[in-house]
Amino acid sequence: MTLEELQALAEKTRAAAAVAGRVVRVCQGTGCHSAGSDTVQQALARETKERGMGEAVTVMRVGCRGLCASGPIVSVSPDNLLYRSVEASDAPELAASLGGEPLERLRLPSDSPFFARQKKIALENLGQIDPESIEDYIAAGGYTALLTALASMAPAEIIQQVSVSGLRGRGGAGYPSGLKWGTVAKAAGAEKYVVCNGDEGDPGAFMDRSVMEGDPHRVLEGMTLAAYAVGAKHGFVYVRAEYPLAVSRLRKAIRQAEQYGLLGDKIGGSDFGFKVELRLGAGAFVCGEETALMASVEGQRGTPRPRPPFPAQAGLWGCPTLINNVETFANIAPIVRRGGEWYAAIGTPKSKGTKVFALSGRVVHTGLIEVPMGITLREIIFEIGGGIPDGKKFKAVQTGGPSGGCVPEKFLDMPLDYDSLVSIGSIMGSGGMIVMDETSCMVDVARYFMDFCTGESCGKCVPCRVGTAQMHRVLDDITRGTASEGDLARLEELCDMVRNTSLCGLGQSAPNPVITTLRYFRDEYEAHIRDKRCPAGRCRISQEAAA
Amino acid sequence: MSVAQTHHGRFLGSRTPAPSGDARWKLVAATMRRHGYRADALIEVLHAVQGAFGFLDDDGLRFVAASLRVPYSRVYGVATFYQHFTLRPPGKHTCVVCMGTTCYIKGAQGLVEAVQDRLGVKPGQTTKDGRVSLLEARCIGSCGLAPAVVLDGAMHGKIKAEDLVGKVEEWMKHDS
Amino acid sequence: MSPAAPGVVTFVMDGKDVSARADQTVLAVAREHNVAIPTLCALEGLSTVGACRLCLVEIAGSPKLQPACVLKATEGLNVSTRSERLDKYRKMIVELLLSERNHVCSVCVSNGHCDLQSLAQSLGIDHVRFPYLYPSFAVDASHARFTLDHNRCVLCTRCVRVCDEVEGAHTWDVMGRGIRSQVITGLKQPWGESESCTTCGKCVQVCPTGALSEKGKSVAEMRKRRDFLPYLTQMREEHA
Amino acid sequence: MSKVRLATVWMDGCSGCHMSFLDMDERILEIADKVDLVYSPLVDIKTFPESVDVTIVEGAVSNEDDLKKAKMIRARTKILVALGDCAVTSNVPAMRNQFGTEGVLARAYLENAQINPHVPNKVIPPLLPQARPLHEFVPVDVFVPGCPPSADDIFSVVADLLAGRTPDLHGRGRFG
Repeated sequence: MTLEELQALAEKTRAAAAVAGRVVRVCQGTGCHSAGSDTVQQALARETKERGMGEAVTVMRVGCRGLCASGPIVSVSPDNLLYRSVEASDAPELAASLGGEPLERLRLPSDSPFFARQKKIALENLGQIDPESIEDYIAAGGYTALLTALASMAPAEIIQQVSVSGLRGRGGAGYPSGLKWGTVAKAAGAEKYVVCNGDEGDPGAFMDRSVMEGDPHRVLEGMTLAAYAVGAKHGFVYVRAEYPLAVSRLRKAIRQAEQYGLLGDKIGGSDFGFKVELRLGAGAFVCGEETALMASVEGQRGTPRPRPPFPAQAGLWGCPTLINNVETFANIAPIVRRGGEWYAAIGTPKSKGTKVFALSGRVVHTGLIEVPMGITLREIIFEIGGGIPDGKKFKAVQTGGPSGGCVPEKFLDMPLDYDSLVSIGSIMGSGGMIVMDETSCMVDVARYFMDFCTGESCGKCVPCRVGTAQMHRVLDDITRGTASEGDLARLEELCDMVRNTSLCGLGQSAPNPVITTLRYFRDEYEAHIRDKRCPAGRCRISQEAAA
Repeated sequence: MSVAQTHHGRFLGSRTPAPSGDARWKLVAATMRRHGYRADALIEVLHAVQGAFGFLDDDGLRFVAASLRVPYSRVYGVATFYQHFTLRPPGKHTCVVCMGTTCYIKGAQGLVEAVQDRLGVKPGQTTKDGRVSLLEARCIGSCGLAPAVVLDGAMHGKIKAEDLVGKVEEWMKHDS
Repeated sequence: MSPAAPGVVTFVMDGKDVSARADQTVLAVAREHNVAIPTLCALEGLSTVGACRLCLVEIAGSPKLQPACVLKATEGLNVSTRSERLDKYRKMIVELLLSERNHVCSVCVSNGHCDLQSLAQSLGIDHVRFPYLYPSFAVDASHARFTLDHNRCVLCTRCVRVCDEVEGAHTWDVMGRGIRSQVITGLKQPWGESESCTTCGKCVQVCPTGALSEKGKSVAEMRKRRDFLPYLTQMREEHA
Repeated sequence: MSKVRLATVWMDGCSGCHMSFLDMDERILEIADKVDLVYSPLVDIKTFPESVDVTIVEGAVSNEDDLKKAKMIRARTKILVALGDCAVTSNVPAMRNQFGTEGVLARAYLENAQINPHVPNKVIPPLLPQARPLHEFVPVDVFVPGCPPSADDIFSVVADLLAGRTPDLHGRGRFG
């Protein structure tokens, strides 16, 4: 398919959509889907058909709208109406209301801060297009960046745009993407690979899942642009097996793109070819680490290896390999289409653009949000998130998953970016953001994460394998009230050692939840140890210890 | 598929006989064929075996090892590295409790304990009659609906312990 | 000063200028200069994995410690192989290993000839500050000539590598992960029933502890012979 | 100058460390001159005295009696020395730890008993769930590893302590 053909198809699809004046979009993200949104969609389709609205109303499936806790979410355009918690039994009433008075009973104000405060780039198509329709994606401007670039941009120009955009890796560490792409492009080697890391293993994170499910072509387009930029002919999308919907949507998207000549040989009539294969993870958090991920793609135990050499020099099968995560790739097409300068104008000086967060825990509106870098935690939690439910008091927000930390109230007004979070002992991570109130015990939270890291340690290096087990043991003792003062000193010593000597990022960051809770909530530790008491009333202090 | 041809000279195809006449082995063989019997497809093929049979047994591991020409110990090492793979047959019904952070702070531990008390099995175990397996998941990514469980493949969000136990009891009661 | 010859680099190790071939690791250079860096997983003749973390060294200007067994000698590098911090970490690593399994030195075939035991001694470890984990592990005595005692294994994977890289049998691998990892033969079969084992005994000889031993050896009688390894790899390179 | 009040205690060990102590030949006279042996399995004193300068403990903490003794000794002693691998690492006594007390007692008193198989419940103190080193229960000041530590090492440590020096076995003492 050439650029002209692409534009013609986009026109045609848009024209067809315009005929149907009213579009009812039913969210089919995993959250809404589990709340029965597929039956809601069927019911709405049936109702509108029976009412003879067939031509004038289109009922369609869309990706995640973000407000997962209020699903199933249904939107109606052009009326700009949003409905929440829609059930199949609501379909007749809802269908009857189309074109007339909105159904107030289920209505969600679309100017609520949850939507108004967001800025969507990576998520711009989510909730708008049918994720299983490549035509929908094309009508929304999809693949224009790719075919335009293939026709008129040199690979170096794409890397230039990505560099100018200031985009940093959205997987966690925030390495400048342009720099990484440049290294792979410069690396010698006939064979190069592009890998998309969709192994979203952080508990409390579902950003990448929503993107893969809701806009799979966006990921593929980003990867293809990357492949063209760095000179790769093959790519892999590494997806968690726990995301069956993402897997099937990606599989379908790859097939569609191949049919349209947007993947495969001679893309867009150019000499450039790129093939993408799916690889399923099998439940190993460490595979989010890039060298472990590569081992897994090669069909081996997902154990990391020392870097250097970095994947950009020697990655898959020893070839230069570009690894970025899903959200990073989702930002590429807009950057190429609208220019790096446009993207760089959003965010903070050192962290440009937007970031997708999975907001959950003790917060009124849980769900998926995309906000400009530099926004404060207070704005996210109290404006977008609607604050803490049940009249409870905010205690901490956990960012960065098991590699991150617990951020206390005093930092709520700090502008959020990669560096500010690191400065207070946490990390941006992939974007999980879990809000905790006074009912959470911070020692118990630290113990929880250490339990996670102990179970997910690959076992290759000694500090992580045994150090996490020993740290977990101390934390377990503290939560049971059987620890002594000396244990706290030993815990801190272990944190320092595991952080500085572990082979990979998992071990190096495993102490973070402990270090931050010790720094900001030390009194809670001391209460468990000295007074044999859990201030949050969460831990089961052993009778013996209490006595 | 041609991706790794250049890196793996072995493009031999396989004549290893399937462990039995069970038609499901054909699905497994098809996956191996699609990947050109490449050793790097090991995890994909193990997914196919588990997808077809529900777990990985020694016969299956030997078949995969021989077909892909991967040493037994490596196949076993890979199969036991990843949490998704299981070497034991699962129960007729499965109850997966998400232990992601959000579910945890919203009481997932209580869900596990409630089911554990009712069934008398620990996470990762199956009841003696083979009826129900209790499992924990790291995070199923449905944090908006925490605490969440997956019962026989279907997600249930914001679930209470007594409701969960009720559902599990139905499995124990009926011969379904 | 004349420029360095091609392929030769000069760098600073513990404050002294040393020269090395550009393909050498810092560990290899250190050994040439009789600088003792503790190691456990590294063994000349096998691939490096950088797993035990005992050979970590400091690099001037970098906060990250790097394993000397992997770190390549480069021009201008400035490494310290000893420091208070490194000593402390090395001690902790060995203590963690001692706490991980059931290393009862007094009744071990390798007592007196064990890398782990002598590491503890040279690092001045007189007790282990971390609680012993006392896991439950079996002994596999099914092989006609050798014994595998998981209680004494440190998961250095020397056996796995020598069997794969030198013998070519790949009888060994690691199963599970994290603290539950363990070395296995075949499909976790008894060693004696493994189809691929050639009974060459290389794994036994490279094992740093008493985890792998020859049958018939009593306490303190198991001395490992490792001279064959550099020789074998050298011969292979010459005939490659 | 008043003599140093020295005690030695034997818990779950084989007495080998005491034997090694006695094995220092004529040097023991040098020590004997400087100490009052106020409690020891080597002498006939039944109660552990109130204030002791140095107590040397052989053996792991294995039963409730050991534990009580360890705490009492610590309270009454200025410098506590863990002598030998059993006290320092728990050594051979810990080899029972992976089998559980019930299994161990059954093996010893039931399975291997020739006559009147029964687990004794009088006189013999109950076993702790695991045999563990002394320092996991009470703070220890000096560690002398070895099974047994050599007479030279023991002499050097005791001589240092008597002279008011901090003993240093760095590079000499070793497990096993």
